[in-house]
Amino acid sequence: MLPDLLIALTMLSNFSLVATSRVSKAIQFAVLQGVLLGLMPLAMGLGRHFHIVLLAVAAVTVKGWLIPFLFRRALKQVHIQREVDPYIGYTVSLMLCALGTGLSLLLAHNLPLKPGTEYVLMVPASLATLFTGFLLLVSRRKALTQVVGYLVLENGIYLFGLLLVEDMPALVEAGILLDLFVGIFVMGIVINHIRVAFDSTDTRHLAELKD
Amino acid sequence: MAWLLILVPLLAAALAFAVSSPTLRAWILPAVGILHLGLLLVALGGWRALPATAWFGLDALGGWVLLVISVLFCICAFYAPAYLALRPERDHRVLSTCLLGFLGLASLLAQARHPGIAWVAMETTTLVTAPLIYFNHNRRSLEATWKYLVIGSVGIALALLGTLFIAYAAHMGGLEEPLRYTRLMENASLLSRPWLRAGFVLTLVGYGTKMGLAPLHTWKPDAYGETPGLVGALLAGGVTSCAFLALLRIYAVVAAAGEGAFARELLVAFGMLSMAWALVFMIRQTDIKRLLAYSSVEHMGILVFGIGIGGLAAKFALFHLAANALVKSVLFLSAGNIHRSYASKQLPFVTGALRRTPVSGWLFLLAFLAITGMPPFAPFLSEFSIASGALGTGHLAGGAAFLILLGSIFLAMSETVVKVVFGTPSAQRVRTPYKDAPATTAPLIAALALALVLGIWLPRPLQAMLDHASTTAEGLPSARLEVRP
Amino acid sequence: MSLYLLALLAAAVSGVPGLFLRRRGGEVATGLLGLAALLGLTASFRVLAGGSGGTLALRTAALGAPGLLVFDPLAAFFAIPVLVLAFCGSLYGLGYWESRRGNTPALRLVFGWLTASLVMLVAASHALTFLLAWEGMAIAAFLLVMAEDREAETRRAGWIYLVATHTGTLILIAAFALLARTTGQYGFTALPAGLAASRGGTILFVLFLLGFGFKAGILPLHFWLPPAHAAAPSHVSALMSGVLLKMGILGIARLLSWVPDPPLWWGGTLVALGVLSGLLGVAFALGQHDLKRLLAYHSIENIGIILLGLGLGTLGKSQGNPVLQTLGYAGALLHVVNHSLFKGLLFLSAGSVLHATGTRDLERLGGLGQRMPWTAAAFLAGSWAICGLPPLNGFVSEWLIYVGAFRGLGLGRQAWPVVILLSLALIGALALACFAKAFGAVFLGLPRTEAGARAQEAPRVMLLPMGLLALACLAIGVAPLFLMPALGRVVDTLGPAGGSGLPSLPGLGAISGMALALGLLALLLWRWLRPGSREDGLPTWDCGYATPDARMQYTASSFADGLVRGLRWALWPVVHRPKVSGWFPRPARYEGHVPDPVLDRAAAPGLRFGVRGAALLRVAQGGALPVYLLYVLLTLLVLLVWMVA
Amino acid sequence: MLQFLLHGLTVLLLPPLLPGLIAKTKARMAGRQGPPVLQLYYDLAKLARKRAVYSRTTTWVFLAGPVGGVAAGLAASALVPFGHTPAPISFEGDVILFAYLFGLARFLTILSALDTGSSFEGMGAAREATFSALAEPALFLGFAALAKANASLSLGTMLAFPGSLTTRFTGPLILILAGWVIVYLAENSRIPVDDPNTHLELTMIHEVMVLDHSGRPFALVLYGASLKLLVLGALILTPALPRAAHAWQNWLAFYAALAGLAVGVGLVESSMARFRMTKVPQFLVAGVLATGFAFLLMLV
Repeated sequence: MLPDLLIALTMLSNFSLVATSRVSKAIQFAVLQGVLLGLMPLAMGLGRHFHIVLLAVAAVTVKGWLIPFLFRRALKQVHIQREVDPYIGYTVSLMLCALGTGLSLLLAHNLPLKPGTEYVLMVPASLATLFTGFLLLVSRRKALTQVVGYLVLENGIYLFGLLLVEDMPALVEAGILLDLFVGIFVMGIVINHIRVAFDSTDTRHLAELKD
Repeated sequence: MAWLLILVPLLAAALAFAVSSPTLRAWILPAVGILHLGLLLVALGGWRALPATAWFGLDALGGWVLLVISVLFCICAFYAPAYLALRPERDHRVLSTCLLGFLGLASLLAQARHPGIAWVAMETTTLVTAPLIYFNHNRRSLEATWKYLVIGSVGIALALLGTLFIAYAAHMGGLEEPLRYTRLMENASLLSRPWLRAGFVLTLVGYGTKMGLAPLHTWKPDAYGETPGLVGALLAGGVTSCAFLALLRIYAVVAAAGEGAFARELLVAFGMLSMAWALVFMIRQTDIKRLLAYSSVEHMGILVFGIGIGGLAAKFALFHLAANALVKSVLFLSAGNIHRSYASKQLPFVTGALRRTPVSGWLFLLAFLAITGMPPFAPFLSEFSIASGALGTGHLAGGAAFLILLGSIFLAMSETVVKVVFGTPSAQRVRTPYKDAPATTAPLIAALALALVLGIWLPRPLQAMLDHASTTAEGLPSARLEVRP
Repeated sequence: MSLYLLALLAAAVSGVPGLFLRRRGGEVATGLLGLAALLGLTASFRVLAGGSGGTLALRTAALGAPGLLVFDPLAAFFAIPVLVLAFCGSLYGLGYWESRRGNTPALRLVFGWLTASLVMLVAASHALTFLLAWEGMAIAAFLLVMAEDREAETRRAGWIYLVATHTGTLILIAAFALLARTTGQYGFTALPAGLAASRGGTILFVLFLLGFGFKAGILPLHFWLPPAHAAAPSHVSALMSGVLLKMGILGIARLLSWVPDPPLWWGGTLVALGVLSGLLGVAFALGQHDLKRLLAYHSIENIGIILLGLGLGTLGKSQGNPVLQTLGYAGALLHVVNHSLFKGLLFLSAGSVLHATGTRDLERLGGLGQRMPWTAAAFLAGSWAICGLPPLNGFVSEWLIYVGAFRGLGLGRQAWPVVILLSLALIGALALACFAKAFGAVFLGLPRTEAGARAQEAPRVMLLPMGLLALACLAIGVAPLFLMPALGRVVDTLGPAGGSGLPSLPGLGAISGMALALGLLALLLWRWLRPGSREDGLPTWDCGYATPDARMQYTASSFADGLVRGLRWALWPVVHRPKVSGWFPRPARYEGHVPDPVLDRAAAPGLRFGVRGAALLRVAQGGALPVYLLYVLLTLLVLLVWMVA
Repeated sequence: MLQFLLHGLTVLLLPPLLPGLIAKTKARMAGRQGPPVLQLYYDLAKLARKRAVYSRTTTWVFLAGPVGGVAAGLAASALVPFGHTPAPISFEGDVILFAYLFGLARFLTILSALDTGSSFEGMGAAREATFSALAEPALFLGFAALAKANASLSLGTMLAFPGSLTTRFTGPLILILAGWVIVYLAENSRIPVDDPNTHLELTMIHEVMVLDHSGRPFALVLYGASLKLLVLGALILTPALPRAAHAWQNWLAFYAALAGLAVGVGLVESSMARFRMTKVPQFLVAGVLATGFAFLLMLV
């Protein structure tokens, strides 16, 4: 019961993510989502596995504490509040997000789960989150928001990973943690470079190279 | 042995980071390159049956790809000291470290017997290559790096999801960890088809992004265009090969599971699309490095096309991996030299290269002719065999389209190349002190010579290896027993 | 075989010493090519005399099968013009190119490579060796065309040539792949009976015809040829026009030799293409005023004649008529050699003209006959032969085709013999007009420019090869009978026929007799004229108008004007005709060009269109990262949906 | 043997008579006395004694014209049968040699005209080249038709009259002869294609090409022209002549026919005027059509 609730909240946070115009809000939602998903394994009653608890803790700390910290710093340095004129407007984004959710339901319908799994919402939710992340990446101009998008995309994968985490922990955990690391640190570094080079993180400056 | 192949470069990377003297650091690269190649040859020499439970080890396919990468690395490494000496203004501590790191991770990828490990290696490869693109530390290179990183990470994330899907397919089939390739191949028939297909689609998109298949290639022209030719060569020949290998591993499983037809359709489609897309951007392309980037897209297309056709074409697609890597390195490095000499990589400033930098000019021209399929260079052999493989197996339309695309691409590419190479250097362009020196041309000549030799004569062991590799890549039953160092 | 291989080697390395020698590199290269010619010709004559050629198996990496070089009569026959022209060209080059310095050693090296790959190509009998030699030849020729790459015109010509030849090669790759699919091997071997008539056979024929057609310059695949021949150094043009094009013919001949039962329409197609290339080739030649372009169009015309012969032979073959087969193939093959001889001669002498006056424009030449008598004689001999006038070699080969066509008339209601007859007759008449124009405009009358008036006769080293070629033309023309046994053997390689019956053609002996009689009569009349005491130094009687000057002479354009106008429905000449009005009209210029129908009216516009289209699609790489990510997303969605559906 | 000797003598001595006959006929038609029939013999004799004058622009090519013209004409004359007396030399495919020998003569004449550098002669040469290009197909179509008619490629048998007038060959034969007469007039540059004794160079074709020749070369030119009248005349007469029993009858028939031809040409010349230059091609095309139609009749 609890997992489904968390999943529902995740979906909700997806919508609020694409709907918000404030970068800081977006970050908060991402963090919220991260924490929710971090608690997911415990909610799934996997608490008995120590390594899974570790994973959960790591996820919560990284997504709930480290990432917000980094983002706050970046925000202060580039002092931007809101995402002005995104490539795709908020209403349209919402519709697209809904569309993506519907699509992920369709897809999940074609991907039969192992008989006996009770988390039927897991796959559609993860796909929906994935698409949401993609949507953010595609529709926003600010490098920061794009990283948020990447983070959400990551959450989607993490969510799917939870399906497998009990049976093949090594694969899932290694993958997910490493991916987190890349997403955050490297991009953080580059964003820093960008800020220094362009003293702004608006990706409009990053469109010189073309044919 | 397996560990040595991985650790030697990594330790060397650490060493390179520690060493303070630039010249000394520059010479670590060739030393390690030779060492690595030697180790690899030794490893390939022995015939030990690889235990099914091994986490690491070279099979024919991995061995072949790693051999290509190692040779390519040697070429670039021997070119590096002279080049880096030409760029005293740039500190190359990070560059050397990352180059060596890449070699180590490539060895890891090539030897990984588990999709997860392969994925991890691929991911880290992305990480270490990003600073290479940023070598020039200017806005343009920063932009290129950013695009490379974001697109690459997204792709790699998709690849992760795909890998997880495959794992879930195995999970549904009742297979449990550890899901080594050997295991997956042997029990391929148990895997759940829907998840397998979905997993393949995701990995195709993911690793395809790293390979640079159109339309996932968009980072390529920027990245290759803004890095030194040295890095460009390594990216075009090395990183793409890694991604290709990772993709092939998954493809082998899919094919073994009996979903080959589905996968091959996708591969052929991607191949065609990549060639066509590359063609569009090669027409009247004024930037030689971007031209080469698109040519790389084209050749990635040729690779997957060949695999998609299968049989003879698949075998020679793997051969083309080597041919392309060698000739591309010549193209990138000679383009780099020309860039050095003209302080530009753009038409109409770069003309008459044969007169200003004769050796590099000739190398550029010959390599261009080679890459577009002039016998007796290796690419001719592979392109001819892929075409005849396609036509011979009844893919008349596919083969015809393949040849037509090759022809049009030649038309587009040759126009720029002829302008660059022939004629007289434009007068108003400032003349840089750069002159062709043995140090900056010998490695290229060696590479081209190697491509020539491969086109005429393929040593027996290599042929055998290629046969095993192609059967492995196609997930054929014979291959599953043939896992060997 | 060993002789042949030695020749190959000698040719391949001929340019190498020149890279290291400071002086005399050219002489060494020529010497080596001479040696190659000596060895190769010995080998060829041995084979043509009935000896066995022998084969060589090279191991090629690919496709298991060994690549083969088979030195059969056909190879031996085609090797002759290759070696002769290569030697003559290189000898000529000593005087022609050395003087210009620049990239001479490289040029020599590539010239040697070209010769070597040609020598290899004639004997190649495996798809890979064939393509290897084929591309080697193509690229070497490209580099040679690019010899004067400082001129933009040359670069354009070279690029067009490169693209054309590569297209042809790709088509050939497809053809060979399909061939291997049907025969199961990449070595050249006879096709199973009945295949030719099948759909697969049709595809093969079309592909091979396209692939070889690009090289041979069959209309409408000829478009690369005029610019390339005009741009290349003359001794290279000689080799290209004389031999390179013939390799396309060699390919077609090989194809015909594999096919036991060509369908009737194959021959018909060949004849049709022959008529097209022959008539349009000479028609476009009439419209040119660049000497070398004119010669290039005549190469197209002669390829047409050769195709007429091949078509005739093939029609004979498919109708089981050995006489037609023999006559047609014999005529075609002999014309291959003849054309390479006299066209080589023409290009060399044209080169001397260019060398002496620095222009190829017929309107600015003239009166060179007095300054350069030997060159004039050489060019005259070449024109004489190319118009197929007795007693030179051009007549013999055309005569064989004529006789074949006349014989064909006996075959009941078939239109093609008379088509061949008519087009040969027309081609002959037009070629005559065209070369009267060319020779007259260049060598006769008064010089039209200062440079022309100061022209010097070419040095001996350039005259010698011309002399050799002219003698060869005369020899074949006067004594064709001696060739026939050899020719018969070559013809038999294109399929069993009465090739051995060739020598028994009564006409050949009579032709020699008539040739001698003609020469004798001419000599007598000449002797009769000479002693008649003559008075020199007077101006030409110009109907009362005193002192004609050079600018009043009938120009090449005006000479050809009547015919060009008559053919404007085919040539579409572009004429700039100024309006002359008023009592004192201001000076006006009249100009007329005949642009190439394919290159200037089809290929170039098509290319421009493609470029514009590509420019529109460029927006796809617009630089915005989100858009790029959108591609990834869309790809993913499309694939997933496709997978589900 | 005797036949061949006679053949040779005819070729050497008879030709100059033909222009004389033509001129005489024209004069008579115009009600004039006209020059003696043997006038051309006198002219040749005189020219052979006269000094030749050469323009300073000319080279040896200038002489190649007359020499080549006569040499080729004589060589060709050995291939053509006179009526039903066979030609001295006859072999399969001699038609082609025959045609190309005249081509050679034309080529050299044109060159020698261009050699003078005079614009008039160039003009004449251009016209010659253009018109003959149109005459050639007519000639060859005729050959093709005849070759098809009696399955032979040698003039001797090809031109032999195919027997009675009632055969299916008669129609084609008439067409061929019609076409060839046009060719004959064009090749010999007679009215209506060209006017040999006009005085306006702008309208000439053949005459203007030899303006600059004098002395012996000119003698050769004149002789060559008359030789052409004879040889081509023999070509178009032979198919029209019935076969007689005895050789001498054949000879007589041939000579008579030849005289008739000359008179006929004279009549044509005095009965009509020269065409405009622009109309000449159409006239020649008519010849091509006639022979082409003849060939088609042969096919069906």
